[in-house]
Amino acid sequence: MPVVQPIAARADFPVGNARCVVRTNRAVNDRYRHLVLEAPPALCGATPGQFFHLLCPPAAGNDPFLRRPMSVYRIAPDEHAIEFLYNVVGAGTRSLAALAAGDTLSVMGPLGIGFTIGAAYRHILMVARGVGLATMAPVVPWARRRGIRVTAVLSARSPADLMAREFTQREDVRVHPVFDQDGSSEVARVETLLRAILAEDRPDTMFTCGSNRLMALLQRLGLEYDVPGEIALEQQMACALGVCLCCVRPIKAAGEIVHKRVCCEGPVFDLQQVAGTWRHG
Amino acid sequence: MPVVQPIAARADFPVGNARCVVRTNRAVNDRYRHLVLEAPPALCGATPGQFFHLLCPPAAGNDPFLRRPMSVYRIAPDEHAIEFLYNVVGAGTRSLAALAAGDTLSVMGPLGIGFTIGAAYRHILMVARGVGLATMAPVVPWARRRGIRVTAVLSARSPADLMAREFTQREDVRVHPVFDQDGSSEVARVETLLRAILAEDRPDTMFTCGSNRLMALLQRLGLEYDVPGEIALEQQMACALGVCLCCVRPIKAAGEIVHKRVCCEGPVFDLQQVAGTWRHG
Amino acid sequence: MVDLSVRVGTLALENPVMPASGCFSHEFGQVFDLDRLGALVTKSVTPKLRKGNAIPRVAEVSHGMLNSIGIPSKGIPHFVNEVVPLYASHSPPLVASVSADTVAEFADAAAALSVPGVAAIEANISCPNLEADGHAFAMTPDTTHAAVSAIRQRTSLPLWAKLTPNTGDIKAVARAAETAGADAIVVANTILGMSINLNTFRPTLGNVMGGLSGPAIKPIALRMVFQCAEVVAIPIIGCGGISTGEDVVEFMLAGATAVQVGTASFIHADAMIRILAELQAFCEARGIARVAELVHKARVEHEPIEW
Amino acid sequence: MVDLSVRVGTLALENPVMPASGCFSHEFGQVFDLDRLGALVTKSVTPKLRKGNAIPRVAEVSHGMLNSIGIPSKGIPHFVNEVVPLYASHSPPLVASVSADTVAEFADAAAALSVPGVAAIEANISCPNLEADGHAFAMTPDTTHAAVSAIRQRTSLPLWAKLTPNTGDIKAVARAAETAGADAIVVANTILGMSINLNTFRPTLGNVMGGLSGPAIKPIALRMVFQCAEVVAIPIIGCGGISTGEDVVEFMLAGATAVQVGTASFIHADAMIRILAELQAFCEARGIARVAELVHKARVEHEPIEW
Ligand SMILES: Cc1cc2nc3c(=O)[nH]c(=O)nc-3n(C[C@H](O)[C@H](O)[C@H](O)COP(=O)(O)OP(=O)(O)OC[C@H]3O[C@@H](n4cnc5c(N)ncnc54)[C@H](O)[C@@H]3O)c2cc1C
Ligand SMILES: Cc1cc2nc3c(=O)[nH]c(=O)nc-3n(C[C@H](O)[C@H](O)[C@H](O)COP(=O)(O)OP(=O)(O)OC[C@H]3O[C@@H](n4cnc5c(N)ncnc54)[C@H](O)[C@@H]3O)c2cc1C
Ligand SMILES: Cc1cc2nc3c(=O)[nH]c(=O)nc-3n(C[C@H](O)[C@H](O)[C@H](O)COP(=O)(O)O)c2cc1C
Ligand SMILES: Cc1cc2nc3c(=O)[nH]c(=O)nc-3n(C[C@H](O)[C@H](O)[C@H](O)COP(=O)(O)O)c2cc1C
Ligand code: FES
Ligand code: FES
Repeated sequence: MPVVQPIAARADFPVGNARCVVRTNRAVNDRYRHLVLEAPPALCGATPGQFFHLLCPPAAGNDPFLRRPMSVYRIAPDEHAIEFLYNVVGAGTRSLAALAAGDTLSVMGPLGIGFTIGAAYRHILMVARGVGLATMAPVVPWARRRGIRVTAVLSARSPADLMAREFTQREDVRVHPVFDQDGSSEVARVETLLRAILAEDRPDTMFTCGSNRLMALLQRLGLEYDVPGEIALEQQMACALGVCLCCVRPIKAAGEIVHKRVCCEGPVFDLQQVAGTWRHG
Repeated sequence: MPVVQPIAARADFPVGNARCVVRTNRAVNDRYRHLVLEAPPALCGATPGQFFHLLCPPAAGNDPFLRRPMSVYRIAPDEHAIEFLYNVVGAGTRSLAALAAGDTLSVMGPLGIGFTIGAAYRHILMVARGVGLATMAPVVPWARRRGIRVTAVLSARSPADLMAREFTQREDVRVHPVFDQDGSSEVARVETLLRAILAEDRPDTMFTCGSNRLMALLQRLGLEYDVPGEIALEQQMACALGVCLCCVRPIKAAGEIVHKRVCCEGPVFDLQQVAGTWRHG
Repeated sequence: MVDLSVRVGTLALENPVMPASGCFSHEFGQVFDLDRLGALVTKSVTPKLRKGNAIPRVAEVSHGMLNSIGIPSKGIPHFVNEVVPLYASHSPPLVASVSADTVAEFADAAAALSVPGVAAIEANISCPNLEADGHAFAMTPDTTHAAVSAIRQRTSLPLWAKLTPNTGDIKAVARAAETAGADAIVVANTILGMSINLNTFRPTLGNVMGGLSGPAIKPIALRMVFQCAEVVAIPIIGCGGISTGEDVVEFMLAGATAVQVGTASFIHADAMIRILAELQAFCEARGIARVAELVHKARVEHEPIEW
Repeated sequence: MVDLSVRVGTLALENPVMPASGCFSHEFGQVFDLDRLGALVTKSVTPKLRKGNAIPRVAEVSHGMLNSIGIPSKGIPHFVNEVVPLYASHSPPLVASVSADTVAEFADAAAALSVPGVAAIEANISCPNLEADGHAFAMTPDTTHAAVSAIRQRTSLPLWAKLTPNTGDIKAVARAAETAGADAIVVANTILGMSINLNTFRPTLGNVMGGLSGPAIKPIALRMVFQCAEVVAIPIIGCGGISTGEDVVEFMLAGATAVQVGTASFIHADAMIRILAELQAFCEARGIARVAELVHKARVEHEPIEW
């Protein structure tokens, strides 16, 4: 049985809430880990860009009080699985890192609004850096299954951090890696690269994640080349259901700047509507 | 290696403080469990009636904040072990119950003042009930090794709860079991039994533990037969070192009633000096 | 079967468990059946339009959280026209929480909120984030009396006054609320707290200070309920760190007629449903036929320790 | 090497970590080297002989504990003759904590405690257990001023005033202590709390209510230190829930010059030694040469969120 103690994975409550069993939890590199959970059908229907809210169990001196939002990294309903890719930085992710196969944790989701992948799209340009890669990765198979071309600019500190394989998941994707190490990830050089891509094979949309530098660049290029785009944002959360108003970010809407909730009005927003930059802590 | 991370098991600090590894942790019956820890020499020098202060690790929804005092049940320096017998009742003992071989926990001790076992003693009468049995059990091999006769009245709800084997630890002890089930544990009947023992083979001392009924009875008989006695008390503790003054009990001293600290002026007190009864919570 | 019903003044509740203001909205209907709650309490609304505080608005601490949401508000008409109807099809009474910057605004807002569909007004006279340094009406008996009596004159709905723990004299404040005409008091809101990020040396909250909630504050809230129950005759609604059915029993024994659950619902969205089940199980195991029997039944008569 | 020394008024401390009153006595010398602490602070002593409160005196709660010890005391002469000499061979300055029922008694007691071997007087004007319902001098600025200035007139030793968190206006109380002549304030004592045993329906403490301490109160104590640092110029000694070196850094950033550790020493008797090591490691990792540089360095300038 994949699931113990389903709490509210009932058809009349659209958000699933269940204890899931850890299938595997392996290091991808020095900092990132890949977690695979067995999940009931109610939790397997995520779309790319959606996330789950994980109750990280206390472990080894870490006793995270709040849940942690975590993007679905791989969607595998046929395997009764949901998968995550996470960066071990603080109490929550350290506690996740301590999970062993067979352990259980409480999972709520899928939550939020993911990326828009139009039926008529022919080409998607993705610009990812850091753990945002996990959020964007499920777009790849989703798009490829629909015959959409994917070009990805992956930015990382060094080749060891790139995780291109984790991003492409063996799909046919044109990957342009750029690195801090050799200076190729500098905004000016990424701009040159993006201009070349935009000129050569104009994408229907551009997807990116929460790096302020890359967001500003894409907003500018998007306007210039008239290409729409979407961005996945992060913000500290409590409820993840739209209740507590903790997770707001300033968003332009109808000429005004309003607070929108990342958990239920995002985490994916229109690229041009995101106002201001994000500072954490 | 028996010990990980010794904290302050140094000769110049008389109270040991170490992380100990669980060797075994087995159910004795429905409610009691037997825990064996590997311990460094600094922790192995307990005498009967002393106790250790255990930091019960969070487990399965139990997150005990304070340490729990636990009498040493078996003293086995040759085996580099300290052993406990505990009743699973609340957060602390439930968390202990979840320990598996190889797990570690932080242990401070040995602490407190144990039973007085005079060199000239020939016969000790012990009256135990419930988990107090764990506190008194190490007296048995200690006395037997010194050629002292031991007579024990063990009181329990039913034969299944008696733990006579746990008490005697295969030593040659005259055991009188009495039960609630058949009424033999009623004070009047225990009194008859004790009078018979006192008349037949007058003990040098009587040891008992925290049951108010038995204490009152033994105080009375002790005065009448002029037999001294000692009693192990329990009280909620924080520091267990004499610092916080949480664990006091009223004790008669020099005609006055004063508060004495169970952790360092006890837990074993003169039977006749214990004033008042104990109510818990 | 245990009778879980309780009565908060004239308001009959099917059970004593309801959400705390700011920790509930109709979105929870995605996870559990809202009709199983004793009442539905909405996020405080203010007459002024407000954007709320700077981000980050939440930080986690030992067994609790700090928040500085700051009552973003779309105003009273929006609440009456857009929010109240969301709960029209739900059976539990709807309690509208209101906050304001002045006594007059408080009274006006409460009057405007007294519409069909709203069963009671909860006056949040205690939010620690609104005014400089966390001052609020409920910090002194005088300002409490002023706010509550002004509201009292403008609504005939049951009026609950939500007190702040950030006061030196909760009993005097509770008495002031009762004297001013409150039908019940909610004890209590969050406790002003703070934490600092050791990477940035910045406060973790955009607003620097924020309200502490969750299990960490339970002993403090429980003590305040107990103290208030000694001095007021109106019902008390306990609030602060409640996350189990046993916690509800503890608050009821201390003097609460009903309870509100806040932070626990962020850890388990359906926490209130579990809490209700645990409360029922506790009563069943103890042979308690009516949960209302628990109210104010803590045994404080000292059994003298004989010595 | 990090310079851990700090200066609390005229008193130079080797490092900022010292025990909290009531959470320390020479018995800790069985577990660690007392000379490594910044100062030694003794359990409050009162001029009246006192037996202390009824048992049970301690109960555990979420990430904290409740205590109602109630300051048992063998009087000032016993303290001067029997307790002070216990620390004669120890290098850290000895801080004698004193409490009393009246202003006059406080002043007399402080005078009597000003003997060789005592380096500073800590006036515990905040203990919540002594008077009915937890009232204490430090709950209002007036009574704080009265107690501190009376003591000030009778001792030339450095005088620390220990404040209570059970007040609605910690800043006013802190200012009153400063105006009355305190050389430093200790922020803060325990917060009044309560819990009820669900088997017996009795309060878990013999005294019904008691003081909450431990990690649960850390965000509240930290906030109070931060607030006090905004309004007083005298040094602040932070206290409440400190259990790691990082906690010390947080309190220092908020405005504390030194800190006191209480409950953490009950969980690990040698907690203060570990905390010192962690504090040092933090400074080393950050290239902070003198721990005193951290004091009041929280970055609260708002970096405006651009929108
Ligand atoms: C929609 C969404 C999707 C996310 N997806 C991923 C993912 O796929 N992989 C991954 O590694 N991380 C992801 N994160 C960040 C993740 O939720 C954790 O917050 C982050 O991993 C650090 O948590 P921690 O407990 O280890 O750190 P801590 O320092 O203990 O975190 C302290 C607090 O700050 C919050 N916090 C810390 N960093 C962030 C952040 N970047 N965004 C929001 N809150 C934060 C935590 O949630 C927690 O409440 C996502 C965040 C959001 C909002
Ligand atoms: C000197 C001494 C020796 C002890 N030896 C043993 C032993 O050998 N075996 C054993 O099973 N138990 C023993 N106890 C009791 C033990 O310390 C635990 O308190 C008890 O097992 C219940 O703890 P809990 O966490 O499971 O229960 P909880 O209900 O979670 O305990 C709550 C709080 O009450 C305290 N408490 C509960 N019961 C007692 C008690 N009887 N005495 C003192 N404090 C209590 C706990 O320490 C804790 O702080 C001893 C107590 C003392 C003082
Ligand atoms: C995110 C959040 C938002 C809150 N908003 C409000 C509010 O708008 N009005 C109010 O009266 N209380 C508000 N509160 C306080 C809660 O209603 C409650 O009093 C407090 O959180 C203590 O209960 P708890 O420990 O169960 O959360 C809020 C609390 C939180 C955590
Ligand atoms: C058991 C105990 C006894 C205490 N006794 C005193 C005391 O006598 N005088 C005093 O000023 N504070 C006393 N306190 C309060 C502590 O000094 C400290 O202010 C409080 O516990 C908060 O710090 P902590 O969270 O580190 O424990 C006592 C605290 C505890 C837990
Ligand atoms: S996290 Fe609560 S509204 Fe988004
Ligand atoms: S437990 Fe602290 S003095 Fe005994």
